Amino acid sequence: MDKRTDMQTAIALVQDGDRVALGGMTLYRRPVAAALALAARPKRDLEVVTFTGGIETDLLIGAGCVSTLRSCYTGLEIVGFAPHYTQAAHNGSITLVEETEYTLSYALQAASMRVPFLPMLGSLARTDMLQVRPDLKRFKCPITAEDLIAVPSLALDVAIIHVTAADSAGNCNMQGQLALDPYLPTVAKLTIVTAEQIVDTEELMAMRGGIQIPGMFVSHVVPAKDGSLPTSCFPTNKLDLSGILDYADSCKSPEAWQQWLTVATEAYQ
Amino acid sequence: MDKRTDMQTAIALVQDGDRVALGGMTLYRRPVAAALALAARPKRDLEVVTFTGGIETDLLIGAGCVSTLRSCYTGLEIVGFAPHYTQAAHNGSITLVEETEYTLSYALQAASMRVPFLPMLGSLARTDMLQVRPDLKRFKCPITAEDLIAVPSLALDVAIIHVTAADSAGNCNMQGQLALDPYLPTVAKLTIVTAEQIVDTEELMAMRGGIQIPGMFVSHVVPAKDGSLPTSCFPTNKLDLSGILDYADSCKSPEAWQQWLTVATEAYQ
Amino acid sequence: MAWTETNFSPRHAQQIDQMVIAMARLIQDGDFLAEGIGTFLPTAAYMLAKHTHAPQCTSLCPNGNTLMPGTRTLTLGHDEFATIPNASVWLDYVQINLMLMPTIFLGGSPRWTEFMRPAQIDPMGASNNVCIGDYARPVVRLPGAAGIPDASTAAKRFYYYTPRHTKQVFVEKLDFCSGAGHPGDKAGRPEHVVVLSNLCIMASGPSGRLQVTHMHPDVTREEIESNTGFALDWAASLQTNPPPSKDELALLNELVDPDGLRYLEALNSGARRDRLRQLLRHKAGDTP
Amino acid sequence: MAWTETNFSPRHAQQIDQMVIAMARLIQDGDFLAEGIGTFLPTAAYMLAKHTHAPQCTSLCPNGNTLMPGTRTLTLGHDEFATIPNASVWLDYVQINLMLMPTIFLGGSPRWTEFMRPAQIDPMGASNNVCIGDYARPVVRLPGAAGIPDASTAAKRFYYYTPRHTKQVFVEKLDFCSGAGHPGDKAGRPEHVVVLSNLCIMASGPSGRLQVTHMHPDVTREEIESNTGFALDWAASLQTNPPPSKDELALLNELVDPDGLRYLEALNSGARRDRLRQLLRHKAGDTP
Repeated sequence: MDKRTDMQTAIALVQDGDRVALGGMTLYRRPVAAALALAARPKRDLEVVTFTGGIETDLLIGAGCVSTLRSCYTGLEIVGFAPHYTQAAHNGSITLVEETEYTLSYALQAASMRVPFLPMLGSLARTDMLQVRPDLKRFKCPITAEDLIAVPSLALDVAIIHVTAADSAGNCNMQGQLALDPYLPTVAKLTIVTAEQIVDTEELMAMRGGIQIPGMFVSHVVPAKDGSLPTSCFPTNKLDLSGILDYADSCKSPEAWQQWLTVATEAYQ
Repeated sequence: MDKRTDMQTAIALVQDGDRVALGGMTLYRRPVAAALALAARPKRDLEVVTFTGGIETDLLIGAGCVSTLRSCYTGLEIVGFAPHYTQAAHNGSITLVEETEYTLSYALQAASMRVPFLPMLGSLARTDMLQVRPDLKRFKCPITAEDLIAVPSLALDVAIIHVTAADSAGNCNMQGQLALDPYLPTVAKLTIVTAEQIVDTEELMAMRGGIQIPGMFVSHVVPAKDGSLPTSCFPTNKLDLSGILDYADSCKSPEAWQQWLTVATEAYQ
Repeated sequence: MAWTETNFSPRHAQQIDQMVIAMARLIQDGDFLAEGIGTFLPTAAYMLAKHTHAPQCTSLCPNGNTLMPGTRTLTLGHDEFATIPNASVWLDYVQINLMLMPTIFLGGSPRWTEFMRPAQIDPMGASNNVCIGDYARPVVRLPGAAGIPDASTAAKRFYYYTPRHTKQVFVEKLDFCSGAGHPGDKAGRPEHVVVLSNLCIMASGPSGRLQVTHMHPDVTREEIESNTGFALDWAASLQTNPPPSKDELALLNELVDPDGLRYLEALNSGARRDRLRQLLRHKAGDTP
Repeated sequence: MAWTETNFSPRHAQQIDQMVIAMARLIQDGDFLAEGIGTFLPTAAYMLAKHTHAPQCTSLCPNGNTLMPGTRTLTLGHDEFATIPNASVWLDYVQINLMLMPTIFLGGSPRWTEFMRPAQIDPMGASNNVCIGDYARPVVRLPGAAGIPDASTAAKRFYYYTPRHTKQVFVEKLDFCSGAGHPGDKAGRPEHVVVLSNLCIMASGPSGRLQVTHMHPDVTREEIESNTGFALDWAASLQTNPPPSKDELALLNELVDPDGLRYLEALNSGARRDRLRQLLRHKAGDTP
């Protein structure tokens, strides 16, 4: 089955209010073109789930698409704070769900297993995390009676992942940083893959790492060369750190930000 | 660090009474040479853990090494029942811990996560499994209040895995059926790898599938060419079904069985 | 190397072919096809379906533990040499049991299709692969239920098969329940469990009890009843299975299973070992 | 492209080198070295240690998420082009967080070594990377604690670093605790938490409170005290850190970090962006 479509058609399937996971990590293999397409419509009231947020998450916040953000880190690495995220948190204009590496990994694994929660060791209570995450519920282990924490399952409406290559059936190759990406399609109702290149299945299987996401879990495949820029997509594109700096600079004034958004959106069309 | 040693030295580290996991699946990539070495000492009172047991498990039962067996299937595929297993169960001379694919996978994953249990959906109670597994404890979900089953964590004393290739640091390549093998070294105090061939790290990384077990979790590497025969080791050895038939035939009389054991043990020395 | 040289009757062989064809016809294009261990019948059916109406199906092969598009010819335990080099994905059993199975069974897409072979089946379609006799001291200890306890309690639709329809298989009461049956008339739906035997096809009826929905050609109601250990219901719309077409038989005999390995499953243990020896000698180049 | 062209003082640069050397000396051969994101200081220390006394260490690189033997030269965000092709294993974060981290942290082997950078540290060595001010309406929202809540509550030994030792970092009371400190005098052990700054090294003392164990050369007690927001304890065996050797500096400047990227971490945000622009222009072939 040929799952190829264009960016507009695929992104139109995302609903306002959806819980949307964005693949990749900080400045690596991020679905930037897809995020710009979400911003252009614009989609509203999204709950963004990202292991670590980078420019793709920050631009969605800047474009007013995000009501809730789940991540354990959102920033631009050595370039500094993610400007819109930082500002929105300060203003109280978005809800932040404070995750840790474990809590988000457990929540997605629970969803993948179709169990309502996974138990975590109770030692996280030595931090303030539980005070801002009342949904992380303390309970007694039914076997050992020790104090544990129940991390609730987190299912997704949409997963959007930029991959190194895909075939028309949705099989995907990703190289390097896999983040939580192999698990997202197993817990999402809709999985949109944007692909640096579309290749034959045999070519895909011969690539280093082979197929990491089976096509049966992918709903739509969007050809999107350079679709992660300015973030990297190994081995095709290196991280464009100047581009990240330009982004950060643009966030200093509303005019510069609107201009950045317009130019970036047009560049992808 | 060079972790290479010979079979006798490695197997001598296994203690009577240990909980020992055997890698591979039914008739594929089984540590037959290592099992024969365990039988030859002989080790006693072992608790054998195997996703599905084949000839390696059956011969250990026949040699009187096993007091408890955990698996969800033990047999010789199309060749038929595993003779010693079937007989020992009939006699009541070994304890069987009835596993399912899920319960054993959950138990090892829990051990790997260092949590005391993982929750499973309560629907398994529609079978008789819980009647013979009182350690699978029913409890209420602390979040949804639904009926769940707590599968206790299962840590190992020893993991023994036959691999396609290893380097001297213990990094391992396995091809094809991985069974539960990548998880065993993470939950075992001692991991013994028997390897079809020992190669350089770079050669290992270039093999299809690359490194599936990082050397840091492996205690000992034993060179063991043909160490899985008569079971297969892709791509080096095909399953020798005649060998499995010979094994099954040998179990029909105590004399034939002792002869099979003697001949097989000598063949590996 | 003809099967006529064994004590296996041509009629039984025909019934096995009928079973394979019936299984294949239950497969829809795009299904996720789970193979068992040494289960030649369903694997033959999967390959036949892929050759005919269901080319887009993906197979999960325990021989190599891989996801496989495409087809292959059945072998005597060497399938991994066909599956591993051509697999799209390699998997381990934590990935399968904690991700793939729940996602497909409970997530609902694609459709999971698997044919499991139990030692006993009861009127509600529950099954036993654990023991005959008392669990603690069994008369016969069976190999074990593997994934049947997990799959049968998660599936919305569940297929069993047995190549020998006897009173020993179809029993009023299981010695041990290791596979859940129809959950009862309110919770379950019709055709929740489907059982294919060498005589007929049965499926959960409105009450949850198995009823015969299809008979194979040349089989009588009396033959089915006298080989079933419980009182059978009969579907109002009882049909006769159409026999294999010439093309289907040609594909089966030429591309999928030229060695007739599917018949091995229908032999008792001694006859099966003899036949295996024969086949192995034949492969090794001796005369059969 | 000399750092003297920035407003970064040569003394601070020397202190950063001292920090890298001190980190490297804390590494034992065979350690499992976890790299952070954009954390040039510890990565430089790991590479230096691998070049010198600890060649058998394995690195976990988030730039590519790989297990890496061997060394590499630091880059401005292109490390994945060095790590991915040379990695021994590719990992995803479920494998890391549900298998690798618990196995190493709680399973106990090999030794996990990681240097984390917090925004605030309290006297017990607890840390904050979540917010300055009230959590609900923070004065400054920080990027987040990533894996520090998980690792700090599992580790038997935990390293922090800060390249700018100030009263804003070392505070009596955290605005939010996202990293656990010493669990108290009974539960914890000495040196449970170790903090490296540009002025000194501190470690959990007998009471659990941080005490200064090592001062960097040319730093005074008064300077440390006046830049720390809580009352400091001083170890009875207070030592001065030996300065980097000529060989260590040569390795650092020639093989590990010829571009001086480690100094970026010590700059404030504006100066860091300016310096990044400078470095990128330089790399692109312009004059600096």
